[in-house]
Amino acid sequence: MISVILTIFAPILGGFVYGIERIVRARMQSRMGPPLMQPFYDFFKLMDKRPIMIHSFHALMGIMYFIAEWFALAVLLLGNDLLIAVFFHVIAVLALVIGASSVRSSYSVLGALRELMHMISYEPLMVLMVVSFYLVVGSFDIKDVLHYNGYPILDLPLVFIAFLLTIPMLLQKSPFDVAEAHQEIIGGPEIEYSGPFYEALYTGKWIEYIYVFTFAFLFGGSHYWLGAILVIFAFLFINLLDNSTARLDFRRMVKFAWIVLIPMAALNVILLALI
Amino acid sequence: MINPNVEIFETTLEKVVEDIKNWYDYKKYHYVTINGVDEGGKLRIDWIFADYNEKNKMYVFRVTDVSFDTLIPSIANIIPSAWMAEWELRDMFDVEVENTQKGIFIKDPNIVAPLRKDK
Amino acid sequence: MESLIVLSIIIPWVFALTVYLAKNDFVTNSLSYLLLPILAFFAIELFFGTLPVYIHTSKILDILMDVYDFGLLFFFLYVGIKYKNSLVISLAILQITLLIMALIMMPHSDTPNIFVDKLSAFIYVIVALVGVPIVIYATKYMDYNEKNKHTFVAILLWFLGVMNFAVSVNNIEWFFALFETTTLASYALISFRKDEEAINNGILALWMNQIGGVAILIALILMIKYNGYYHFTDILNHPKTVAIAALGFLSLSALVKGAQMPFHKWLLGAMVAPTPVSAILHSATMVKIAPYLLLRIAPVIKGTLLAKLLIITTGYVFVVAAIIALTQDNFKKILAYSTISLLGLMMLAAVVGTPIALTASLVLIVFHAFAKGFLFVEAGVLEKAFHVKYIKQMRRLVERAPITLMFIFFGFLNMTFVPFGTFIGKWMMIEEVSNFLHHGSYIILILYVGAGSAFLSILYMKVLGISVRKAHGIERIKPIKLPITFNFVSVWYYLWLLVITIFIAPFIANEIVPIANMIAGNSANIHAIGLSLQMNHSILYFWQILGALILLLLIHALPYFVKFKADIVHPYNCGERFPRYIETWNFECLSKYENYLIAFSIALFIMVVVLGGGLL
Amino acid sequence: MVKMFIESFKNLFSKPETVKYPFEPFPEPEGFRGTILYNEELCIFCDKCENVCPPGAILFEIVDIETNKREYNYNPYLCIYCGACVDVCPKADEGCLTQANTRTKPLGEEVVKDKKLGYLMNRITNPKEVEKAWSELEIRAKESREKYAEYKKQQRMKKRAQAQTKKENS
Amino acid sequence: MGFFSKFRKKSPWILHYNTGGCNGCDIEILATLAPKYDIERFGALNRGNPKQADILLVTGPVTKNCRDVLRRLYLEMPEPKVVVAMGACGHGGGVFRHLYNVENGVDNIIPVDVWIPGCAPNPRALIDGIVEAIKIWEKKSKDKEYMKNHSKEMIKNLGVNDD
Amino acid sequence: MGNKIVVPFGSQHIALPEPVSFLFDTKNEIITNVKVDVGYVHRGIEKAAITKFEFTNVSYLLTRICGFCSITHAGGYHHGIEKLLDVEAPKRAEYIRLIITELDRIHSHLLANAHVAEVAGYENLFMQGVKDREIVMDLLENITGNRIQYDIYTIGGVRRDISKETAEYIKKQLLKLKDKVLKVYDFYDTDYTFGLKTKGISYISLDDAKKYNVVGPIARASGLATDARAEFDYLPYDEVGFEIQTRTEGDVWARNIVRQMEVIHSIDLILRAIDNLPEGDIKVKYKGRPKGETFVRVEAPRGECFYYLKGNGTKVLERVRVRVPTYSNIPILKELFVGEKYSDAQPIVLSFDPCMSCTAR
Ligand code: SF4
Ligand code: SF4
Ligand code: SF4
Ligand code: SF4
Ligand code: SF4
Ligand code: SF4
Ligand code: SF4
Ligand code: SF4
Repeated sequence: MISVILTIFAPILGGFVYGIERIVRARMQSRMGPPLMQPFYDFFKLMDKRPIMIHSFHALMGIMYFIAEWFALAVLLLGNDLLIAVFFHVIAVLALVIGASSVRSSYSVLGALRELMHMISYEPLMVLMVVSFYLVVGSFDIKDVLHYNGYPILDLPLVFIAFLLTIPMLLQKSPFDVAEAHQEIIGGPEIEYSGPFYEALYTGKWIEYIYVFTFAFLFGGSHYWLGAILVIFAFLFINLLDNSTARLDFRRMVKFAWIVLIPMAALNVILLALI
Repeated sequence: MINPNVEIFETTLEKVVEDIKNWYDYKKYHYVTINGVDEGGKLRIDWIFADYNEKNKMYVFRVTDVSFDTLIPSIANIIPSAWMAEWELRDMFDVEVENTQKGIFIKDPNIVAPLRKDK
Repeated sequence: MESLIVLSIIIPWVFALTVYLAKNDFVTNSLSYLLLPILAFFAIELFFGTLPVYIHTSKILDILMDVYDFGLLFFFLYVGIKYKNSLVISLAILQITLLIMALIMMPHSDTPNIFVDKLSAFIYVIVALVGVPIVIYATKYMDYNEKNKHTFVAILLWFLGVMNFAVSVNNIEWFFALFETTTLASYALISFRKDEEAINNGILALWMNQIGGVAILIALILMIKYNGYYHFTDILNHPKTVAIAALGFLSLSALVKGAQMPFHKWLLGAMVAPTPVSAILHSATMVKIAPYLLLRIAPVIKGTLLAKLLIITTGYVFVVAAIIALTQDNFKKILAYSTISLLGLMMLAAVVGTPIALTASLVLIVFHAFAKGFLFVEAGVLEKAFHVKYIKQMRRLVERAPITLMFIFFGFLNMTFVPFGTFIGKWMMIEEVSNFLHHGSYIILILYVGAGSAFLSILYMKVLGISVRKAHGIERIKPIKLPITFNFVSVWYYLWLLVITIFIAPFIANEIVPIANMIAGNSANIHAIGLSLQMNHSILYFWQILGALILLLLIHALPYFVKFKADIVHPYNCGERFPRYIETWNFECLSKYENYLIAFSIALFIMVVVLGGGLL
Repeated sequence: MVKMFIESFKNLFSKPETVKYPFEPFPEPEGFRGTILYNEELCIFCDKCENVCPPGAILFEIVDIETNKREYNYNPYLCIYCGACVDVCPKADEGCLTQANTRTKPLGEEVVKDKKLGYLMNRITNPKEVEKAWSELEIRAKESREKYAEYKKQQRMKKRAQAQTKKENS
Repeated sequence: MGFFSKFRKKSPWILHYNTGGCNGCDIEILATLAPKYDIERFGALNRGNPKQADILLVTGPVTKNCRDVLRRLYLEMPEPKVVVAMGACGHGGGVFRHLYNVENGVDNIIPVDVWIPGCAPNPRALIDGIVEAIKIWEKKSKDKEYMKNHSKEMIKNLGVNDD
Repeated sequence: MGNKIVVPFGSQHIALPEPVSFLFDTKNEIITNVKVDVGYVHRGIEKAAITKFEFTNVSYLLTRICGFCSITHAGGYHHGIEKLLDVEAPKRAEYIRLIITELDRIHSHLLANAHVAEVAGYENLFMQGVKDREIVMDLLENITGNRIQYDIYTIGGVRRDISKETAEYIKKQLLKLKDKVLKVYDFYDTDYTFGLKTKGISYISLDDAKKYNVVGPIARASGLATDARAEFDYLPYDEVGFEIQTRTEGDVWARNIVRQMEVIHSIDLILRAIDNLPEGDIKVKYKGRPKGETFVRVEAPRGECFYYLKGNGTKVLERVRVRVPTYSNIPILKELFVGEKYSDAQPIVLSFDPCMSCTAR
């Protein structure tokens, strides 16, 4: 029941998360920052903009991204297999990438290509993470994970750290905000969207917050307080990281993911499996 | 009050590149810019240099009485950064300079040689 | 039943002969169309019929087979001499020697030589449903400035028969003969255009495949020497005693035939031939022999050191081929590399050998066959109707060839995305392998699958990205009319893929799983609950399948129908009117490592040979 | 990275540096170079301010040629607030031309009216017309000046003629 | 639409373009992003992308070389939008009035809604200007005084066939 | 082969507050070729300075060549015109000029550095950098009445004096600023990710710097000790003990560090200048019209700024020539991109802190 509600209201919740994030970020930069409801103000404003577009294909892909993102979240929360949810996320990426590539704008295309580099960095790690959950819990079922009596975080500390460092890739945060890279490619895949179509992308990102933090929550097992702490910790950590790093090149990102994160997670899994 | 110590080498358009080439040592001198002055129907061109080591010291290679339809030689192969000033010279005075094109600053075809007094 | 089997093999040959002799467009076209229902009927009849079927053949056939073998090998020798290729010559001589040795050593056996079980019937079905449309397609394809259409179609038809035959034999010596026949066929097809490049690539295919032949012969000799039997059924019936080394060499031949690195070059070489060749080599036939062979012997090699070696090798190929594909810019080459990659995955799954893994392998075979056939057909359409060969020429394809692009899009979706079969295969693999993680080193398998599928996804997205780029709304698109044949074949594949995907749960649970169960000897825990697919305790709900399917259908097809009412503006270009020149990345730096990657694969291969052979 | 990490964390819990303007007033500092204010009564119409003004944001239009009545016009949106006019005004000390230390409001929905801003600003109601009106005024002012010069010349001629005739008469 | 318009004033996104001013104004825009004046308090973001911007913040007198770029950016912005000309330059060209390569102010190229006086206007002035712009923006969206046939206009005005 | 993507950067781009356009040909995001257009800001100031404006108020125009270093242009012009008119500004005026000039340099450098951080994707470093800069801006606004266009120079002196209290206030604020700047300096110096993004990028060797006549912090970051403050006598820098700050790395990072070092040095200079602020007038009267020609070099935040003035005894000058630092840095900037990644192009451009407004005038 909770998961149904969570799924339905994910955009709203995500909006709040994003709103909090903007305030937190501003505070970290010694600024006052926008009001909490700012994402929703943006949302309503975009709603009321006169739509313009490059072509329908492109505009449609923006909307598909939103739907796919939401659907991926639904699969995560309502389905029973974490692994499938990971793969459903790829559909959202597909819509984003295809949409971004469909316009003749070098920024958009570069953004799309960089988005692919993101995917190559986080996708194997997500699979590994899910598998490590399986090792601990003995099931791919999200409900089983949530009813697991132990503390997955204690079994999977390295996986958690690796995941923590993957979040910036998923959520486009510094140091791995290469696909969005505002100062380079001005938002990358989202650059050519406007008005209601941009809105779809903007909101899709909020859902992605929920999607990602759900995984962080799972590390708490059946101890929901622990899950909540982990989520808050992850949230603060990635924001601090966001504010204390420069954007790295996508090559560095891929290398980092493959040389540091994946072996780290794999090591954890191997240790876990052997013991 | 400032007190620039300017050494002026008068030369001619044919000889100027040769002169600069013989004199210029990029380790010692510092190319500043090329400057054109419209002296009533005739152009005066200064190639201006400064010294890294000596205070207030400047050097000027000066060619006077250049008519607006002569080709002005380029020093860009001696001083690679000189092309900007040469291109600008062309835009501003509408004179021909070796290896340059119009349009670095002035793209509107209606504006011609703003720094010439006769136009 | 027996007659069905014989007919399935003979009819394509008869048709081939007719086509070759008649050299008449009408005959060629109608026969190829006619073959589709016939073979499909036979295959499906067989598949649902009572299996397995054993056919005892007369001694004469055995002798004929031997004669044929020698004829074939001498033909290879002849080819080697003709083109002055010492490799071909020496390999042919080696094969002849080994064959003679084998024949001398060969004891008598009462085991029937022809043996058709569900696995064979399964390949029959694929040959019929995927292979025959390619022949149909070829009849039209060859009309576009190509020579010797009828000969070509005849070879293709003959080849289908060979393929059916190859998966029905039980005798490994026969299998060798058919294996080499497919080698011959690939040589003939690849060098079909008879220009220098074609011949070079044909020769390449020849000698590489000959290595596979040598491996089979060695396996045969070993098996005769140590076990005294040389039939697949015998191997399966004596799983404990069989010489692992023999199986090792059999697997090696599978690696060669499956174009696993370092033997991938021959499959790439197939590109120079007319596109139906690639289609048929990659999708329906030839390369499928490789996973077929491994599936045959899967129960015996399961869990051995050999299996682990093969897992490492094939998994490596799965990832590396996908990486190398990223650096390619020839569309067919990209498809070829992705075939190599996915073949790696199929074999990997086959080698793991649990019922679920076998199911995964079979699912991958089906979907790969359909999707790759589809993609190559479209690649040929692109080449012939739109003159597109390189992905950089695919720029703005959506404006010129929207429908073809839609098909390509769908093909690509099938190759990696949820809920299509390829995804299901990977999913099953990961979940299954997770059970073995207690053996530690299997973690590499998870990484292989995770990484490989990510690389493949970005490969497809990259290619799609460049072809969907366009400047206008769809309303300005004027599609070029395509021949009916092309459309028929495309729609054929499209619908099959669509239908199977919607009913994927019952399809897998009711059709594929029994095969896997049959091979493995115990049953896979896969069920269909309504249209949802349950595996162990995980469920892929129908709403998920349907949702993903709808999403993807919308993504790839809807853009042609949706037209938003909104103002059109130009893309942002910093406010300037700079020329737009946008292609894509070619991951150049990766190609620097290509040689290292391949070198490593050679090392792995040698490891398989040495360790696998060392198990004697 | 680590230092910034800690710094960010500290910042999170310390007071932001942001001022609350416009919700709280933020007066311009002493000596801020703001709007130029004009007092017609004190002006001696020496035109120095007009001549020195770099963008030409002060214009005197001669509305009555005969009496040489001049109207001071000032465009605060064109003004660059350099203060040169005040520096040059002979009557600045008395307050004829002063530079306030307040800013002019942005020109958006309405035009700010203030007698001290000169005539033009008080005549215009539609903010969108300011720029056009100013351009027209520029031309008018120039013309009026020419006319005035012409008028003066004629006057002089007349005077000279009168003097001539007077001389002749006498 | 009334419901949505209410929130409009809380989320003005800015596109900034310098059309050849002296940078002074641009520095002040950066200063407004800085912690002391933090324009994000109003929900304003510097988007750098005309398609997602609501306020076009133009500085400088519009040189002839920048003219077409400015026009293109304006047309790429979706309605409703407002244009703010910042600094003396933006109004009649400021100190650069009547120079030969200058178009004498933004209003000669695209319709301006708010002019911010000053050279350079300080961040407070800029904030005032933005607040003013938001008011006009709201009014505009209520009046629906959009340009009809946006795309046709665009082609016409720019003669765009930019391939 | 088929992998070229042409990426425009400018003239409108979020990382570029000024119109300048670069057109990069990239392969896999590696730049293979670049086209630069620097002419967007051309307004025709040199022409206006010799037609529309008299020599008394032309400086209001010239300072608006650039908002960053309005004071430099005022300096370049006034030192020259004073030479032509043969007036000497009083010592106190010279010191006040120096103080404002250095304050201006501080704000410019802080912003330039912060901007590099911003385009490197390091938003917080940008914020920390510009946060402190507000202190200087407030000082400038207090002293001169405007944050950007100080208009403090006048022929023969300065227009406003610095009172005792203001001097004290400046001192207090600068001491406060120094601590903060040192902290930010530390970030630039030691931050790991920032180093990844800037170290070794767009390396200029000392030899190249000399060959291309690079000026300013860019040259000093390559170890070329050139600084008009030391090479030309225009303000009493010797008296306050000026020293050239150099680094030898020659990359984006070194340029930032040089600027940060100069900021600290400038703070010291101002503190010393305030301590030694001579008493006396701030302005002298002048007579006559400018006649003759003169050459002036002054140090703008971005490097040496050159002025050539020629008067002919009338109210309007005959030639005003401005050669600004960016103008002489563009040629090498153009050469630096090839082989770098597109994602580093923004830090490279902004590490030059290019001012098109003065380059094109
Ligand atoms: S070197 Fe880097 S950019 Fe070039 S192909 Fe390789 S990964 Fe891509
Ligand atoms: S300064 Fe004297 S002469 Fe000049 S306008 Fe004023 S009153 Fe007349
Ligand atoms: S302050 Fe300057 S610009 Fe403004 S009116 Fe006075 S002289 Fe003109
Ligand atoms: S300078 Fe002063 S007195 Fe003279 S006209 Fe201007 S305001 Fe009047
Ligand atoms: S208004 Fe002034 S400060 Fe602003 S750009 Fe123009 S000249 Fe510069
Ligand atoms: S320039 Fe515009 S209208 Fe012309 S073909 Fe390209 S997108 Fe179409
Ligand atoms: S001068 Fe430098 S810091 Fe200023 S806006 Fe231009 S590029 Fe940015
Ligand atoms: S480079 Fe030019 S415009 Fe920029 S600050 Fe220096 S002098 Fe001013």
